[in-house]
Amino acid sequence: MIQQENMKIISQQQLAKDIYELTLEGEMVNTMKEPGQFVHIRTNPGLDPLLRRPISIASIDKEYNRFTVIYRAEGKGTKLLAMKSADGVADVLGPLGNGFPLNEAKENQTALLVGGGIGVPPLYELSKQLNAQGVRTIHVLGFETADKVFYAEQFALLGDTFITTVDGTSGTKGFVTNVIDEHQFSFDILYSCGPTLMLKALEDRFSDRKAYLSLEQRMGCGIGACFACVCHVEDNPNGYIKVCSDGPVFPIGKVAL
Amino acid sequence: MIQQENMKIISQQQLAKDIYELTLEGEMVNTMKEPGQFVHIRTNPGLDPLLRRPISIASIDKEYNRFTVIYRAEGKGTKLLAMKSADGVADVLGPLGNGFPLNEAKENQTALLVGGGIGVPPLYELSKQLNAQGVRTIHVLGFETADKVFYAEQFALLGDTFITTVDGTSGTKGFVTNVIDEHQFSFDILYSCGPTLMLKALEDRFSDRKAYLSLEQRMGCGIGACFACVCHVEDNPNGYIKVCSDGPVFPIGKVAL
Amino acid sequence: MDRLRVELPGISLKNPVMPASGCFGFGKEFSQLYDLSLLGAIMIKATTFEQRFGNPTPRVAETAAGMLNAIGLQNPGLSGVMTNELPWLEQFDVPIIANVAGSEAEDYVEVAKQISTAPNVHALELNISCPNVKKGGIAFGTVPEVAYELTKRVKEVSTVPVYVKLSPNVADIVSMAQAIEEAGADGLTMINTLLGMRIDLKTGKPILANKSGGLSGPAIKPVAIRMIYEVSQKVNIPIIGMGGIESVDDIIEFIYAGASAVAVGTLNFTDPFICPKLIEQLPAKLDELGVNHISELVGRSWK
Amino acid sequence: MDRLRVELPGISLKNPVMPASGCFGFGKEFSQLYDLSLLGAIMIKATTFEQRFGNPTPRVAETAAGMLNAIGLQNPGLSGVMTNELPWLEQFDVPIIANVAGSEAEDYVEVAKQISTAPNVHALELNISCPNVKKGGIAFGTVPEVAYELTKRVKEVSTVPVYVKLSPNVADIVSMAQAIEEAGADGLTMINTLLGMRIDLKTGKPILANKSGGLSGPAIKPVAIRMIYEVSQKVNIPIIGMGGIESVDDIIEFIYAGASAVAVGTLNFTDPFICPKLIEQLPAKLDELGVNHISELVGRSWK
Ligand SMILES: Cc1cc2nc3c(=O)[nH]c(=O)nc-3n(C[C@H](O)[C@H](O)[C@H](O)COP(=O)(O)OP(=O)(O)OC[C@H]3O[C@@H](n4cnc5c(N)ncnc54)[C@H](O)[C@@H]3O)c2cc1C
Ligand SMILES: Cc1cc2nc3c(=O)[nH]c(=O)nc-3n(C[C@H](O)[C@H](O)[C@H](O)COP(=O)(O)OP(=O)(O)OC[C@H]3O[C@@H](n4cnc5c(N)ncnc54)[C@H](O)[C@@H]3O)c2cc1C
Ligand SMILES: Cc1cc2nc3c(=O)[nH]c(=O)nc-3n(C[C@H](O)[C@H](O)[C@H](O)COP(=O)(O)O)c2cc1C
Ligand SMILES: Cc1cc2nc3c(=O)[nH]c(=O)nc-3n(C[C@H](O)[C@H](O)[C@H](O)COP(=O)(O)O)c2cc1C
Ligand code: FES
Ligand code: FES
Repeated sequence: MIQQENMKIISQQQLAKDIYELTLEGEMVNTMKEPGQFVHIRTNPGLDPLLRRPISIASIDKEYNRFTVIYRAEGKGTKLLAMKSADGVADVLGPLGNGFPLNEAKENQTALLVGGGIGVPPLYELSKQLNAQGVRTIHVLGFETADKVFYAEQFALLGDTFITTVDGTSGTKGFVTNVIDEHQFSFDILYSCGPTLMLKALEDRFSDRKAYLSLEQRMGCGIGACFACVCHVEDNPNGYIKVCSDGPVFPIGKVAL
Repeated sequence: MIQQENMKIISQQQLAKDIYELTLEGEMVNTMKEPGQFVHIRTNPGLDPLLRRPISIASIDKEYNRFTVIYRAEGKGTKLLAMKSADGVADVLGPLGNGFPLNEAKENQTALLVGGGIGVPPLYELSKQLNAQGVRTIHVLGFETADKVFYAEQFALLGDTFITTVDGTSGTKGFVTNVIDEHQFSFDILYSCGPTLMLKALEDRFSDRKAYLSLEQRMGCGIGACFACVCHVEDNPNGYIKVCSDGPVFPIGKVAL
Repeated sequence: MDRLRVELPGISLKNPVMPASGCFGFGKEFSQLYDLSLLGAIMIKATTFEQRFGNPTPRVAETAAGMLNAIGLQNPGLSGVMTNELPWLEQFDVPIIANVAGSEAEDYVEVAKQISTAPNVHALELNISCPNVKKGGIAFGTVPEVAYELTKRVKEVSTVPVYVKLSPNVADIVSMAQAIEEAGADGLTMINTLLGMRIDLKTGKPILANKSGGLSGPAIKPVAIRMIYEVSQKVNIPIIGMGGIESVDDIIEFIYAGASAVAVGTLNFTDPFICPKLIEQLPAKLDELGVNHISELVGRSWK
Repeated sequence: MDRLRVELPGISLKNPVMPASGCFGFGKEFSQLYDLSLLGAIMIKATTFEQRFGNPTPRVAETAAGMLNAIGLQNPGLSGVMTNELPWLEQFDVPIIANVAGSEAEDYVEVAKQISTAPNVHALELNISCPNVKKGGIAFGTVPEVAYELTKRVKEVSTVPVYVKLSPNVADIVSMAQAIEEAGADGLTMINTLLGMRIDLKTGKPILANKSGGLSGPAIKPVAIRMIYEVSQKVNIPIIGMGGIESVDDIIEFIYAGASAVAVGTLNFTDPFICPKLIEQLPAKLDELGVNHISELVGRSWK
């Protein structure tokens, strides 16, 4: 059930350059399903900005009815969101979309989680849940530069974690694919979220593997009604999916990137 | 010198139904001249709402670099202003316009101050300054209803004060003119601020007296550049004044109401 | 509540509030949020003869108090709408207004003919004003003679009343409306989007893959009000007004301007519960304005 | 700073930022706030042959991310401007663009002829697009043939280059621009305001005494960008862009779209120091974008 809720802001803190972590509390948390779902946040009452912002759920705490998002404050909406302080409220629509299928990874198997920039957050809840069901996780996380890296320690607690930065200021210099090509990890399943170029690079390498990719598109409604976020599917000129309601997570090879 | 300043909010408090009193601190206070001047406040950063709101200066405290405005939170802008809390800042343009001429009232003379609704605030600083220079003040203040009355005690400390309400729930039932017609006050000079209908009623009675009226108009710039706030002058079809920069205070009979 | 009921050609509305075409799909998604029978009507997404994928993405961009869209009339085509969407909507007690689009006059005529026979389609909305389709499209909505011809041909085949949706991208909206009235239209819906563009600061190129798109939302409300004010005084057919509605005050403003009912588009994205919320708030607003029935307010700005 | 200098017909601009006509009076008020010599140019308020009082008040109304105005071309008339305003402006090192308006073609011609002789008037801006004057006015800006004729006649008498200001209230902005270019215009300025209206909820009547007015501000920016993008690809004369500019990013967006310089209108009311602020911020923006000179960015969205 999609709900709209004025959720209580429990905490807001800056994690890295332009990167914020926001924890919200409310009934909506009860209805959150797999990791990889997202919420659509109204960053300001009034008309400026007018549209909601889609942000992935980064971790869920069902016991306290809380969940956390991690976002980059870059444009108008996210900058306003970053100015909200604890004890305020945030207007949230969610949970939206379909996340990463957990049951595709079996106990004692290994999952490779590959994240890029603000695609990293949803992998955190995913990793927690995979580990909880006995799946080993390897994390390869790519960032622009050292002062934009976040959650490296948190991921390290859950499994082997490799950081890359474009400028080499932290971890391996280059892209996530540099680490992946170098280490030739053996894994049973791949989950990824990040910029389309990164997803493409993974598709080039792993199109024959069991893998799930989370996509991004500019959105209007976020619930499947406006057709803003469609993508063509591979091998069917008339087929299409909506990232917001059919996704954002799809099996590798399904969507034309 | 007109300045734009992000002024510190010292206090914000509700005085009556929808009526708020806001005290601001900053350098601009140094340049405030006569009572009756106004400031143009940006009630929200961003584009919603887009225009500033003109609000009269209600009292000035040069010692602490502070001044106070009293306003009705009714529309979008003033409602946002009412939500600001102490320790925040407000973007203020001012001081603007020309206020009530104080030196037209001589020591030991009597001034009749007539205010209607949100026209009352500028009369408070005026009354303080008149009393300071030895002028006796009589205040006739009109409101809609009892729970919208404000500053009755403050004015009473400065001189005889008569309250009217349209519905009779406080003071005399009716309009300021009811009190004025009944009491036939003797006075040397009249100052007034309030709705145009009230000013017209005063003009009908006192056009031959020494009197100054403060006018209202919808404004764009507030500084005389956009020609939003013009009024015709009496007896000259080509003449006009701008309320924002030539006024808002004018001698009675000058402007076609 | 009968004080909100509005009777228009073909459609008896419980209340004057409906979602605007293209902002509500075919209702499925919103039906998960609230009971669609609460709505005055539903304007479904544009239907074309063939199914269409629409334009490449990005298809939307935000603007000050508004947004641009260049969806490009994505829809499952006439047969898809007739077999899947409309029958599904029959479970709700709500009249459907079918938005009809095409590239050639023939497309409009064929879609109108068939879709008007669906049991829950109570009226058509001729979309002669979509700025996002390369062929045809815009000319239908900017040249009065072309609009006249098309309306006439559609009227001949439609079994339900025909409303024509006006484009605001014209110098003279009144002649357009009058030509359409003369052609026999039963009503007007206005306005569609203004043509606009945004450029991405990073790439230097238009944000929308289609380059330009339709501007909607509160930003365009003053244009809509002005056009409805002008047109309602010059035609005798009713107007369903739209363009940036976000509050009951906005609804009243449209009705004062001369609209008989209203549609909410973009704001469904900002607040997906907006339609039922506004419907709920309307009676109190009528009390505040001291009127018994909403229809008393129609055109009050010029009457 | 020469990286901001822009050379346009008749006007050599220190930087590409100027206040838009009608939002800056004749400069006196803003001269109390900052040194007018900082500006690239000044577009002064419309001048008509006779002095005009303009429309009754209220003349302005706020809208979502915008405002309506119906000032009605209040100005002291040609002789007032020539004797008082222009000589006073001579103390500043800033070229003046004189906005010329009228009800009849003769008015335009007469004003253009005389005002172009003032020493600090470096160019004219023909205001054929003011929506707030009953007579003439709007037709000049919506019918290409009429615009052509007027431009031609003004070009014949003007001793300085002539820019023509386009109205956005047309279906086809490109034909309008092309007709004006053909008539010999030296440049275009765009856009003027969109025609809009707001209704007062309390009275039920239009807020503006003039009923409708011109919509300006950030709300209309996407319309301006789209029109400049279209026109700049089809004409060979430069464009001064305007419509809702509020940031350096907006300036860059206009220049990417195809404008060579820009004007700021409504935002002068929200932030009276906006012009010098934007001018100050521009060089850092050029650094960020990795270009040396602002002109490198002109039309980048389609080049
Ligand atoms: C399913 C999904 C999940 C996401 N999860 C996260 C997350 O967990 N953390 C995070 O930081 N970001 C996430 N993003 C990206 C995030 O939505 C954008 O960064 C954000 O909307 C930009 O808003 P703004 O106010 O900063 O920018 P503005 O420039 O003000 O945005 C203007 C408009 O463009 C849209 N837009 C701009 N950039 C993007 C983008 N990259 N993707 C989609 N829309 C965009 C905005 O939503 C808005 O409508 C996610 C996007 C999607 C689609
Ligand atoms: C010189 C002057 C001094 C004033 N002093 C005070 C004061 O001390 N206290 C006070 O409460 N009010 C005062 N007002 C009136 C005050 O400016 C308006 O009540 C206020 O602008 C309304 O804004 P809003 O956000 O509530 O309404 P909205 O409806 O959101 O306003 C929309 C637009 O209309 C304008 N507007 C609406 N009503 C008025 C009005 N009555 N006068 C002028 N513009 C209006 C707004 O400024 C804005 O541009 C003064 C007005 C002027 C001209
Ligand atoms: C995403 C989107 C898609 C739209 N699709 C259609 C459409 O298919 N047919 C149509 O007639 N109008 C369409 N419109 C226009 C709306 O129905 C409406 O006329 C316009 O958006 C103005 O109303 P608003 O400001 O409330 O959105 C669309 C608008 C949006 C924002
Ligand atoms: C109050 C006001 C008065 C204006 N007067 C004129 C005018 O006299 N002549 C003219 O050509 N344009 C006039 N305009 C239009 C502006 O010059 C400009 O083209 C338009 O407002 C769009 O720019 P903006 O959104 O930055 O304001 C006026 C605009 C406003 C808001
Ligand atoms: S964002 Fe509206 S359909 Fe996906
Ligand atoms: S408000 Fe602009 S001239 Fe008075």
